[in-house]
Amino acid sequence: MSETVKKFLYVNRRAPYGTIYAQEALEVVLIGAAFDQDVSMAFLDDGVFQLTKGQDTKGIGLKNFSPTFRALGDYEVTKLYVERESLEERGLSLDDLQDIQYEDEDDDWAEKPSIRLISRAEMADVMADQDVVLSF
Amino acid sequence: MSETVKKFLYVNRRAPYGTIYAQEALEVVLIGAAFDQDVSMAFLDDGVFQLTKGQDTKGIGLKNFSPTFRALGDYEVTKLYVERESLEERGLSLDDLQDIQYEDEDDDWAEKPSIRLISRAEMADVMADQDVVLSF
Amino acid sequence: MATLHTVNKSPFQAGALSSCLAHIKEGDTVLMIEDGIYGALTGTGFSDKVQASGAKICVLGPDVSARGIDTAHILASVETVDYDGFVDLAAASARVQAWL
Amino acid sequence: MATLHTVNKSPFQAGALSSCLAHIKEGDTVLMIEDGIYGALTGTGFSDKVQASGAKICVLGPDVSARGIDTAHILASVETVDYDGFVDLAAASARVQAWL
Amino acid sequence: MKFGIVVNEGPYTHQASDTAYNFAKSALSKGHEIARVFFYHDGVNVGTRLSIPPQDDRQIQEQWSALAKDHGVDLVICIAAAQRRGLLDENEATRQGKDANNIAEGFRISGLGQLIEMGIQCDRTITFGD
Amino acid sequence: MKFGIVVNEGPYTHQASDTAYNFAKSALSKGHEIARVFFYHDGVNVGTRLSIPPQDDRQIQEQWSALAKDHGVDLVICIAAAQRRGLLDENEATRQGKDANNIAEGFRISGLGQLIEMGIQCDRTITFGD
Repeated sequence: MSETVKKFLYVNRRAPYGTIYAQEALEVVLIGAAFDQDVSMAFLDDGVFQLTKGQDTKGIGLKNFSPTFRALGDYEVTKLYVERESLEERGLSLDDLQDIQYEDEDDDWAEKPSIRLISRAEMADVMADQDVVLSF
Repeated sequence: MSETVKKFLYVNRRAPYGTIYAQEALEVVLIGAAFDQDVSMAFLDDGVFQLTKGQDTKGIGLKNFSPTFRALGDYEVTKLYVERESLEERGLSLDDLQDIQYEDEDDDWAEKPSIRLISRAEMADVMADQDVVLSF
Repeated sequence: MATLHTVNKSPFQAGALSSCLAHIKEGDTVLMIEDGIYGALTGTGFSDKVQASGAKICVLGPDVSARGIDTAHILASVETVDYDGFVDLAAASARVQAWL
Repeated sequence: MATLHTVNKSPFQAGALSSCLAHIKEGDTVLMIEDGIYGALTGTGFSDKVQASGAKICVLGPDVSARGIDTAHILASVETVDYDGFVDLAAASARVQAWL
Repeated sequence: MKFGIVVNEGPYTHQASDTAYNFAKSALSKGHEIARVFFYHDGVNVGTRLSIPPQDDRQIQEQWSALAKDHGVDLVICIAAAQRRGLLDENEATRQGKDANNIAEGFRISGLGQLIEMGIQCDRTITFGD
Repeated sequence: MKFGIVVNEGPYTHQASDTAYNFAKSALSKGHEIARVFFYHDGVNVGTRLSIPPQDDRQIQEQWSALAKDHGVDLVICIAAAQRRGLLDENEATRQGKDANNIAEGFRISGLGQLIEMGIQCDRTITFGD
């Protein structure tokens, strides 16, 4: 649709389910994937809660959208930056998050983790390296 | 409409204008005044910002509803509890708030201040003394 | 009779839990619902405050499960209730105050 | 080129300002708008942090006036801009990041 | 026991109306009465019949309408809040010269007095908001 | 310079749409272009023609409709977000079997691709939300 390739960052700072922002952010990412841009997602502050494994929403009646994160690789969304300090402040570690993988086409389709645990300072670097920052 | 007299507390914890809660809370208080209940308002946390004097909304295009606070006395809403710690944490003092008065019918219509500056512990007492607590 | 306080916001994102805990009276109950359940996590800057609150602290179980928070991460002193338990708590208190 | 960061929430109510200040780079600008302008107050628990941020800090004047905050209560190091100034800041930055 | 419920946030955007609904269902199943649900602020948007949620998601407005039908729960939308946000019944639409209305079955539009009255008449008033 | 604007919150409830409008007006008066305004989340509710705000308050929907008319600003409402929240145009209403629609003049309903396209084509994308 356009020859320009821009760096898009989707910033997720909110918990899932209490509000719809996390879910509707994911809908943007899926649609955006068709545009062949350079896409990254940032998870910091309460946004890290979006990635927990074992989400079961039957009791509250809302739709569980967390499996969608595992499908992102198929849409070539492979850079999910998670801020270490945000996780730690919430008493969580990488073990509490879903195992999200993608197949690396440049490396014989090897399965690689999409989640990249980075420091707060590195997150600032990622943010400063973008063309378009969409916040949810 | 009813012979029951209940103690109603309207709890204001949010700043004005950024969201509509403060303004729509005031609309409830004005309507509620017709029901002859025992009404109090609590201002704590960012709610204390609602009462600042000199609000001028021309630049943002929203309606300035702050003069309504001065009319509350005419509706016999005369107990505006303001939490001292909330004011202090925000670098404000009573001098920064509007001068809101009511005429005391039990004291020869003497003008008295509606704002009652109380401590956090006293605010907890006020809250625990209510029948209905409406939060905005 | 005591008050049931509901808190529906993450303590990391909003001041509701802190303000609630600063205004509770002896015998009160605090029920964490929706994104408020993160206030019941172990190992956070709020854990000690919640445990030392003196109030009975509850979380709404369906909101904990929805968010994939393992019970191992929930403070042992916190009681888990379902919607029926929420109703019982509301009925057993003199008033319900929502910390929005 | 640098980033324009907008913060529209009160620092007393939300973590947006703190998180923003923890992620800015040299040369960036932080513009406080809407309820975010309370971050520019003197004499609060955030005042020192804002002054020591290293970034250029601005407030949207119309939002300050609307909220009846006397300029005496605004940190001296903070620059006041109007909507035209907001547009200029956005145009002069490589990107705009909203801390919602 | 007689409960009154306040819903302050819009459907899907915030979990408030879902939690309120689950609370109401539980209260009814335990033999309590839900005397009224008052929709205020963005809560008024719960009462639109024009929403088309994804089929695999819960149908919030229909859930409430069914509650009104099955249990006679009085669903009241605040008129002042509704006018600002564009939620109208046929009467209001006609009176205000609007060419359409969007209120759903089981909801009615009325004044803020209904909120105060609910607080007076109910044993417990409980608020679900943001 | 070419600006794209995202509005994420509903009218009156949150100041976001007001700030976005004031920003857009300033940008236009300074000779910039507002290529598109994309309404997402509750922002879709800005585009209802059924709202009846108090007469002494600003008329948010009319302000935006006038901006579209006077400056050719493209006002796009996200279809997925709009369906959840009950904001429909005539086409959608017919297609979905709804008996009314509520979109205001100057707004159009389209897909999320319009948001990405805006980000690609504009020099700056700026978000107003909660």
